[in-house]
Amino acid sequence: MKAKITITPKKAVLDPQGKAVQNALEHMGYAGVSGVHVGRYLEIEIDGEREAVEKQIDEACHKLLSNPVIEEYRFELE
Amino acid sequence: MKAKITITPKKAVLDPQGKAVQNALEHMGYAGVSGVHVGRYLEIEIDGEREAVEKQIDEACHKLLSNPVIEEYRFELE
Amino acid sequence: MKVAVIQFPGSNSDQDAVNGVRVIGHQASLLWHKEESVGDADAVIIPGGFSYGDYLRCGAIARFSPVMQAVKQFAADGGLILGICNGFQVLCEAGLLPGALVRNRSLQFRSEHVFLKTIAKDTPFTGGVADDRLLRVPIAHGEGCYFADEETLAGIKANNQILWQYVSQQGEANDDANPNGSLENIAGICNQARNVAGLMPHPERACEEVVGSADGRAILESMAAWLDKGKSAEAA
Amino acid sequence: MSDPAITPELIEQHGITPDEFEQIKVILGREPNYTELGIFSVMWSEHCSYKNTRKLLKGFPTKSAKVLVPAGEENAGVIDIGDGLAVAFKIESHNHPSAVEPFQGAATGVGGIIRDIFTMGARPVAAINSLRFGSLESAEVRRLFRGVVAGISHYGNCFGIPTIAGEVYFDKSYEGNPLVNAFALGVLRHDQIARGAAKGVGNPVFYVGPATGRDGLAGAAFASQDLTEESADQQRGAVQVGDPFMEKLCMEACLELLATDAVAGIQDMGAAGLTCSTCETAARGGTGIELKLDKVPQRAANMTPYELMLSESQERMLIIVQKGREEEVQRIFDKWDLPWAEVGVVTDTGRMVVTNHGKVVADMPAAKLADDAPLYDREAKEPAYLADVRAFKLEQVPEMEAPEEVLENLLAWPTIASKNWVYRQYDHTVRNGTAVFPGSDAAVLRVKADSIPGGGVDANEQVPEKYLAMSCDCNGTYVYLDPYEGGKIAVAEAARNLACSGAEPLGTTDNLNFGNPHNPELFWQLKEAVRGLAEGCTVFNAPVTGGNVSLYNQNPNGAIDPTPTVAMVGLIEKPEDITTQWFKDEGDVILLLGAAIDTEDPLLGLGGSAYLQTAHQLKTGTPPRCDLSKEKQIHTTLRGFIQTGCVKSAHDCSEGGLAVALAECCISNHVGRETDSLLGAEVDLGEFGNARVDVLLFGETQGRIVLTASEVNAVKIEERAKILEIPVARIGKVGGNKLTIKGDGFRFAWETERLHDLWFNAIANAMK
Ligand SMILES: Nc1ncnc2c1ncn2[C@@H]1O[C@H](COP(=O)(O)OP(=O)(O)O)[C@@H](O)[C@H]1O
Ligand SMILES: [Mg+2]
Repeated sequence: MKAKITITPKKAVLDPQGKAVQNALEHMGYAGVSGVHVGRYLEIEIDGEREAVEKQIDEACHKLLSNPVIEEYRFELE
Repeated sequence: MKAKITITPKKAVLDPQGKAVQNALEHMGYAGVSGVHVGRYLEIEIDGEREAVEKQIDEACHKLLSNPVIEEYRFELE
Repeated sequence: MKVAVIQFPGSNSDQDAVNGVRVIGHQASLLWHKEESVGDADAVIIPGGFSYGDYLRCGAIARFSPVMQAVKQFAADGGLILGICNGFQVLCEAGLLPGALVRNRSLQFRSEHVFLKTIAKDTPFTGGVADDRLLRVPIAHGEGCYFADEETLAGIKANNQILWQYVSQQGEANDDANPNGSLENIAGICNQARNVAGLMPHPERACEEVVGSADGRAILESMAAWLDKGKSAEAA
Repeated sequence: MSDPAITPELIEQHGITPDEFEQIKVILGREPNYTELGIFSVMWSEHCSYKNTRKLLKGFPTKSAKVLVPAGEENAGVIDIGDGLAVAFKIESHNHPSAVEPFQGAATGVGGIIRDIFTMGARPVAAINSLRFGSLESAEVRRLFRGVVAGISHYGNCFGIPTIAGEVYFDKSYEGNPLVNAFALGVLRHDQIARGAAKGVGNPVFYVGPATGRDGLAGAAFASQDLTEESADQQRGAVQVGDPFMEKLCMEACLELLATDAVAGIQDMGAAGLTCSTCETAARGGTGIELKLDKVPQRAANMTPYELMLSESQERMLIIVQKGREEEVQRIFDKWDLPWAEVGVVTDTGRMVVTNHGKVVADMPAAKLADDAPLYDREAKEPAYLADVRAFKLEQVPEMEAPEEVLENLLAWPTIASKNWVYRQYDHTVRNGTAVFPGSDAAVLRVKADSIPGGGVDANEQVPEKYLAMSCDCNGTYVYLDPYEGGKIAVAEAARNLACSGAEPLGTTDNLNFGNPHNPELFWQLKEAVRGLAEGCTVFNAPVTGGNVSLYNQNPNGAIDPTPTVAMVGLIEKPEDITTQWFKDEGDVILLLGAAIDTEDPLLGLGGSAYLQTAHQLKTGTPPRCDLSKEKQIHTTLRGFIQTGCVKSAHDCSEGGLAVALAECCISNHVGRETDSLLGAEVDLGEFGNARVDVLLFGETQGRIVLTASEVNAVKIEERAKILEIPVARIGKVGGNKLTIKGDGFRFAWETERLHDLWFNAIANAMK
């Protein structure tokens, strides 16, 4: 099955990319943009039992795919 | 409202990052991983009419946020 | 001193570290990432570069290589470990140092010489740096912005773990002197036990006047001196 | 999937003329199939075959006592630097890919040239780059500029090669067709030179590196046609993506491998990937190769033979292994976790036979394919515009209104302004060998034990220290206004930059960036420029060791300014001879070496000058002339002064003339972040009488060098110069925080602080 993982910077962490995108958007004349956050997105093709996979992905997210010091993650399985 | 955008490398395009993550996962003993793709995820807080925003975000994705030459994007509004 | 310099796939300042140690008259050799022991090394340097391509996050994948398990043990046993640039990122990812290194505020890679002020002098890495002498050394990184949450940062300061700050030529830790947006202009820190340190700048690339500066020696020489003291203490 | 039928349309799409198709049928003794047609189309593209330029290139000097591997023989030339050491260097263009996708286009350009260097058995230790863009006022140009620089930065920094020099020009003619020329240099011992020949019938052929995808299909052919929306669109389908990490592993593994004698031949898969590498190695070896496509690692599902042969997936190498040594080779690849596969075998048939699952999909004579590409004498006709250029009388140029502003505007003109915004993004200290960083006339690199493959392991290994200087130069405006003189000047300036840093030229590599060769006027530019280049390289004893041709550089609005980029490498034997351009100490004497203005034609220096372009919006006039023998004498003399320890700083006059050169001497000493050490100067040009002030200050007369020395040494220099009958003038003293220039009836003063801000931040501000 396919795991779709999104990893976003914690609110406390300064997110220069988000700022840059926000400025660029305003520059291009997009009104009403109040906040932008830039993170990472991963798709992992993996097979196995749903529970097992769920456990594995969660562990992988915690250990490797995200850095708990600066990031949060969430994922869904399809 | 909030636009959630995921940008991923086109399938035809080499994704060295995905490959590297896949190897790492295998080395760490995660079995059954058959493919990994790494992309970017953006959250944009923006207000306005749904249609208008939809148009704006789509345009922004095309012009600024993604690189249409090597990436594809999709987004949803909440 | 005998230094083991870790060689990951993608390390590119590994040989520079070996040379730096040799220039100050000590021994150094490369240690392959698939090794499972640091051998008889007195100290370990985790060098600059792009370990495993720095894919995902800088240092994220290197942390899982076999040699890093040995390095963790070495650290637990009180061994001296210095992480330079990518090495600093690896140590943070591995949890051997607090905090994390994120994208430069400019969103651009920065390659230039900076001035470093040494803050904590009571460490194996800074003991030999003369009082208020600024070190002029190069940086070369895209993700060197030091971050830690408030609590962690408070702890780091309380324990006097900040080793180096980016400062102006006049010694002020101001915004202009900060090349990457690091909190408190932090260029390098150590752990609580003070045997593990990391910094983004490259002292090993500043060990000979012919390459523009020899200020980096002070850091490597501090390590050597500290180890010698330890040895003579044992002997006595 | 069945192959399309070979129709005239299909043949034309492949850029093959009816005549060439006839020739193909003769070579094959039959009609080519689809795959073979594709193979011919890339092998006979300009990029791979030089069919329009090879005859011209023959005019280049390619030999000297120091040349170990001459141009054309291998992937890059090799030059002796003494004590059994040598350097391999070359420049290559990635113009069209960078126009399509600036970041990846530039990145893969760097990757490609680095592969050429380690394929020779050398360890790549330095990179430089030569860039051209339209005006920074255009948002699209800024996007390209930002992307290209980021791409070079990404690839070079990650690979771990210091990028230590380069050049950037901004001119409308490059709008839509930027130039990205990447240069790499490697060091090796004479006995380490590797060859790209498929030797030894029965030897297995190995494929190393990532799997093959549909990337950059037929990129070589793409590079050999005008850049149009359609041609660009085709490419967008499958842009090549670089993986510097993979390349680093590939390089380390190949160098380790070459240290064993298990390798019979090695070749990178650059332009035209598998096709080019297999038939070139077979041609060089006078052998044949049998290639099994089903053994080739594949990234995409059901790729056709056509796609596999033409793919330009990056970071791949072809290695011919001594039979029986396979295991050794495999052990090294596995150590570096590199994908590899045994894909073929060397044969004695002289043919390149490609099979897929046992079925022959291509069978053609390798040598003919590689070497018998058609060669053309293109028609050359002097361009009409040159009449107007010559008709333009420099007397027409009105005198300056506000000279102070002229200098300020010149220093802030992106083409002249500091390029720190660019090179601060390039790691120029990695490998710890850079002695002079970007920002002086030439970069200087130290050769040491770890510069050599296998070196640096043993602490006691002794390698005599040497220093290499390098610079790349080309003023496209001069070449446009006078291709022959412009060509000579490009070489002269590169040599001058080396001389100013204390170096003696070793050799040259050039990148010929021109327009469509089927246009007689554009071909004339090419022909004349090459003539100038050739003369220059001969005079400075800097033979051409290789290079690259990039034609069809035009956008719908016409061709680019002809741009024959010249990269020159020189040697400095002693570290104490390394010289930089900025002023050193208060009180030093400032000397001008060379004639202040063109004695025969005092106004000549204004033609094509930056001054004319910025102050008068004119891009015309006969450019300065270049007297090569005088130039050479000046360079030799300057090196003499440097080697006798008389010179504290040396800087040549180029764009912007004497005033800009002097200003740069005052403001270009960058100590560190936000830290520059500025030194003013008091300059008196009184002795040049009543020459026109704009000519004196901003004219670009060639062969002039600003140097400084202590009072004592200044006298020595003056005496020696007189004996050698070289014009030398004492024009001032270093000191203060102002640059003041006075002369017969004029006196101007500028705060060095202000000049520095304008010059240092101009590009950063434009990119905000
Ligand atoms: N402008 C030039 N001047 C001199 N030699 C050149 C020039 N352009 C190409 N050559 C030589 O022709 C040969 C083929 O060039 P090229 O196809 O660029 O090599 P590669 O296949 O490694 O890219 C090389 O030896 C190259 O040095
Ligand atoms: Mg110059």
